[in-house]
Amino acid sequence: MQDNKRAAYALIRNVFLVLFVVSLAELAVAIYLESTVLLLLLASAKAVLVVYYFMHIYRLWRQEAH
Amino acid sequence: MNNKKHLLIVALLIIVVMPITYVILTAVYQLPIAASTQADSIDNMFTGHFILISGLFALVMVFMLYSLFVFRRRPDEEGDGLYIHGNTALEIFWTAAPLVLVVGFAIWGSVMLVDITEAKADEMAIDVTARQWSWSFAYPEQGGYSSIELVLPVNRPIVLQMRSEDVLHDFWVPEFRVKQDLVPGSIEVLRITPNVEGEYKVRCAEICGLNHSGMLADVRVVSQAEFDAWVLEKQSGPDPLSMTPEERGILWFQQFGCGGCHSVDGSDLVGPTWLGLYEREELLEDGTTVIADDDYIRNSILNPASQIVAGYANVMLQTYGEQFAVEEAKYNGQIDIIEDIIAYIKTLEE
Amino acid sequence: MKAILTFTRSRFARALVAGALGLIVAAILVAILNSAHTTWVTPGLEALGVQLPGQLLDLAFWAVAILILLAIVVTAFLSGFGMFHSRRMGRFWYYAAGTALVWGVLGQALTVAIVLFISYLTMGSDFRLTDGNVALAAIFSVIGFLLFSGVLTDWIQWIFGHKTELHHGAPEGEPEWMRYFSVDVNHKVIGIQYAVTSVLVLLVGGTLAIVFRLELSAPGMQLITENTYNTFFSAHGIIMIASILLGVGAMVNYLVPVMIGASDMAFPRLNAFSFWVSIPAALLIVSAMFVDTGFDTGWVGYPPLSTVGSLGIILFLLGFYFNGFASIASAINVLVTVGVMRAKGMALFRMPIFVWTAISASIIQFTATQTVGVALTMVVAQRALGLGFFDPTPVAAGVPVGQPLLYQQLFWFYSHPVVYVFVLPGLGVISELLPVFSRKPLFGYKWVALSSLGIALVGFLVWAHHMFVSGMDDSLRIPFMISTMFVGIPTGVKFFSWLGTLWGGKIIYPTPMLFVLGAISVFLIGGLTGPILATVPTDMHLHDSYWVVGHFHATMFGGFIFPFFAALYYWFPKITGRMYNERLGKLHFWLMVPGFWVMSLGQMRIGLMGMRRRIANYDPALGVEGTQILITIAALVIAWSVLIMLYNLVSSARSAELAPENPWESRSPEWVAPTPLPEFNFDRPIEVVGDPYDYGLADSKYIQTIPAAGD
Amino acid sequence: MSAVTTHHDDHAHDDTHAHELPYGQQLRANRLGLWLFLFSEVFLFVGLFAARFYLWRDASGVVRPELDQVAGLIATSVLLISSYFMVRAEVAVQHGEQKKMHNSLIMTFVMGSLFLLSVIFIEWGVLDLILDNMFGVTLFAHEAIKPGDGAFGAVFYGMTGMHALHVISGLVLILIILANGHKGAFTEERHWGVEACAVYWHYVDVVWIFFYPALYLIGTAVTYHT
Repeated sequence: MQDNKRAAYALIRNVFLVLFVVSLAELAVAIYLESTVLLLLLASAKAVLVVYYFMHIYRLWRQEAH
Repeated sequence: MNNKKHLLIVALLIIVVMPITYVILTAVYQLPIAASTQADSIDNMFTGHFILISGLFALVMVFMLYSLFVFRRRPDEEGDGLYIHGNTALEIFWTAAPLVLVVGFAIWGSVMLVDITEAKADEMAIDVTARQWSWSFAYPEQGGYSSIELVLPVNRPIVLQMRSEDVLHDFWVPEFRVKQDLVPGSIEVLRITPNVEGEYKVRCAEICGLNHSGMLADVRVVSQAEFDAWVLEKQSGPDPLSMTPEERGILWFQQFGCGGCHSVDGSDLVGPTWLGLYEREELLEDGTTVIADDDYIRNSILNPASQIVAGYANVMLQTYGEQFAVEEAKYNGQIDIIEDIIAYIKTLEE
Repeated sequence: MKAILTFTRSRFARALVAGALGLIVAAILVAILNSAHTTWVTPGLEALGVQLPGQLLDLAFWAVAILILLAIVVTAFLSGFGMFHSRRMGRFWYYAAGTALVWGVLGQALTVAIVLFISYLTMGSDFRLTDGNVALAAIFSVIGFLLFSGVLTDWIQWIFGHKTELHHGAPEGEPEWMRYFSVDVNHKVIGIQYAVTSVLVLLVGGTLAIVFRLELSAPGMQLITENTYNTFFSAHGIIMIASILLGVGAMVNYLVPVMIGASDMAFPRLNAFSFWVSIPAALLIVSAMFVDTGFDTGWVGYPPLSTVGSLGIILFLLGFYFNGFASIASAINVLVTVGVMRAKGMALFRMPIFVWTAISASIIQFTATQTVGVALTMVVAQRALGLGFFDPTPVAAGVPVGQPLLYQQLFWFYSHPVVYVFVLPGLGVISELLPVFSRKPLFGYKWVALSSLGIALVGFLVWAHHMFVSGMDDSLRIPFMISTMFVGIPTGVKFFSWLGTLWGGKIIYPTPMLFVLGAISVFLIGGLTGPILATVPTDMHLHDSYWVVGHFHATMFGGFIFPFFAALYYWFPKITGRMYNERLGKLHFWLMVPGFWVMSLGQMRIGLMGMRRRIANYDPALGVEGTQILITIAALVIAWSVLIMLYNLVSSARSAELAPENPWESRSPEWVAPTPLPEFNFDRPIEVVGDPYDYGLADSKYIQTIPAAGD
Repeated sequence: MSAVTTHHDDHAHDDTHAHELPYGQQLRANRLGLWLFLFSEVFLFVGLFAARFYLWRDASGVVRPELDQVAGLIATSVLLISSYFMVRAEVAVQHGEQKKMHNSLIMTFVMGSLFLLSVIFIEWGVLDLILDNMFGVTLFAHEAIKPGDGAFGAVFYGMTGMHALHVISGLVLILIILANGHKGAFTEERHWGVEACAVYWHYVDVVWIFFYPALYLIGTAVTYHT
């Protein structure tokens, strides 16, 4: 249980860090590459991370046994 | 009777009913005369569609009415109908057959669209301007003069370059079949090759406010010779600079479409009539009265919302000041359009 | 918060509301009297040679008027306390003062007054109605309605951490019928509320149509001014759309839960919200006709016309916008209900076919509605906040300008698919009723079910066919022409499946079946006149002409009005327990079908000849006068037939003979359940053990009750 | 005809057997409903997003106004951090750590408010306006866009405004959750309120994830002065 909890906190922290790094990367892409497609791809990647790890979309098709 | 016999009867009935439907349909659905080459090709397509409509209409209605009659429950009957759940082959067939039909029509439509909208070699450009609620037409290739009627030489490809001063309008001459919206802020293009001489009307087909239904303009398709004569007459007309202010007033009245809202014969349109306007006492919406002098008329043109005459809506375009400035610039400021208009109004005494 | 809630339920509050209601009624009465006084009484007396001093007459008039006003207000106020509860008039005031409708309207009026008063405080003597304060008043007025009507009460309680029970039955101490005037969570009550409101709104829209149809029976302006004409046709459009959405809501709400064997919708409170938010929205739309110079943009509200015109346009835009709330909330509710509340064994392909159309319509509603919301918001934002989304005037070098066509793209992304929201449930009713009256299984159930989804999905890809001549990018015309033509394929599947269902049946023809057949014939006209609009070259002639009006009315009547009427007749015995009058029903049908055919074909005919849509006055040179008169007569016949239906339904509901439990011998769950339906639809949970339309298969069953554990 | 055993006399409205759905079923319904609502809102934001690409273009292609990149990055980071605290609150309530949930929610609220302030004061130039009027100081490199600045102003205020409205409603939700959480309304097993609020908040973040590049990064920057 305790490990479980620690893992949960660690997971969200790591996801957050990745999101932060990607955001900075976006700025770099905008300045140096000026690629619309790449920027939209990066944004989509961020969105997928948030939707999966923060919003837990998988709960939609999981039966909760509360 | 078995199923096969029923189907045979239905098939025969459909074959009989289809042409009858077509005859009735074309009696109800009549197009105005076709007066452009575009109209000629589009009318072919209309015929194609009418055949499609009567065919499918007859098919479904005959099937339905036949079933309703033959498969009705008789008073002495009990129980339910045949236990048929469906037929996959049939379903696939009536999904695929219409597919072929609609794709066919779509291809036909695409080819024709390209054909009727493509630029022609010797086309003549005409500038069309629309505003609430009037049209004006300018002929850049004939010296740029403007006209409130659209005069076209027969059999000459025309390209209309159209712009709107205020809201959306739509250029439609039913006899030419084609239509096109005019969008403020951009130039819209419509191609027409008139091929039948005659008199028609441009009808604004996009709701554009109060007097939308009255937004018409005359169209005349004439022979090349008549057109040339008309052009010559227009071209040899006096230069605005050499006209009297009153004459110029009439010119501006037409060019800027004042007649879309103001009559000069005393009849009541969207705005007050100009007949006897000068020095008339006008009751305003706020209850005060004002004498229609030079200042009042000038202000009413430049700031139409500021002094509304009682009984009329606040609908006048706010941009006449800018439009006039553009026109006045052509004459290096030697002309004041509003003064000319006032001069014209002064002549309109009751 | 609690204190306020207790207050609103007190007799004193009721008396206040009754008094306010009395004031409104009295004011209307006095206004009518005053106009009679100035237009008839005084001139009448003068004509008779009676010379009364004008002042004396005025004084007498106002003395009487004030007395009437006071009497009504005082009676109403005292009735609120229950003082004249036994008298008929007293009962009227008493019960009216307790209804959510009256509370809501008062709340709406009060909020408008507050917003305008605040605006008056800030603007001082310069006070006038502006884009800004009208928009704010409209937005807050909807919130005012919702707060006062009590539809938000439970949710407000939740915010403060209180738990609330779902209340079933009439409000405490009120008779059973008061449920229908109150915020109620039962899907059947809400369904009936929707249905009645829909018919009432339909009458408003229809009346407008009759007025301008009469105007059009001759060229020139006879009855009304051009501005009134423009306002009327614009209002007719949006009011009919509101009515149809309410009608769809009625059918979906009443039928879907019971058809899938559920006890209610998944979110009963949200369901009530969906209905009640459409009332203030409808009121905004109606009031748009009277503010400033009404609204003359048509229901499409294209900028720039809608960004410069009368203030009424703002009310129309916001009324439209709030109707979207109802659409979205109710569509989500339907999808979730079907998603999680189906009875045991109710597999997707075993649901009654109507449910499939309800899902397809909901998929469109809960997504596309948002984009029209964006478009409407943008117009209001341009008017009230100066955001130039659609303003093509250049501002500075390098700065792109607004684009009027942006509105059309966003608008039609909703407004094209939404016509499938209107027609899909109607087509569902056709597919649902045909097997019952042909006594045969629905031909190709899966194909019919999937064709609904197909229509919904293809519907998302065709919006720009409304813009073929709008000046959009030329390269878009051909792809949209092709995609539009594809709509014909799933629609064709439906037609052929209906024919397959009829073939070999034992068909009977009570009124609902007649309306179903009428619907097929009318929808056939609507469908067949579509491809000609979808191919760009022919559309260049027909666009914005009366052909479109004819085509559209044929699809709406065939796809919604006829099936809706069929549904009203068909489920009438279920709802009321009584049978409608069959002879009047058939009379209705035989007036309406030819009436509609003449109207629709006539409209298409004059469209081909060059009659533009949305014009108050037309050119006699077009040669359409004779047809116009025919169309007007046909419209009057239709209107008359609808009144016959209303009389039939109302009088039958009051006093007709009791209907059998299952007069149509249907297999559908709602007919197998008792009449009237129990509060939670089924006394015991049901399970599905067969296919829905196995008419003609001996000893087959669709549903059965799950025995209780103790049995 | 199939028959259901019915009790024709027993339709009284006081029978209560189907009153409330079982918690598990209600939770599924709630989740599905919330996600459908969010999916519906996607069309609202896609509408605005599409409008941006429709309007922000000139002959050379996609353009954007020259904006202050520091301000954009700050706003983006602040919202991202708020999202982190929100998910932390949810993990906390799942593990019964009420205190931690409470604190995380407060942090989310603070970060969300900061984002809102940065939108109003920096992006919308209210701070500039105040500083300029009161002290004659200009802090930011680029003058803020004004609502009347053609398509730039319209789309910029339309997108940030609509997003800000959602942020505000998210903040109100957080306050409600905080108040009810304080009263002990949420347990390890039953905390739908927290979950709904969190999902909504992250959704608002996802919207910004797309709006940020659309407003600040994509296209050729146009410098202009009106």
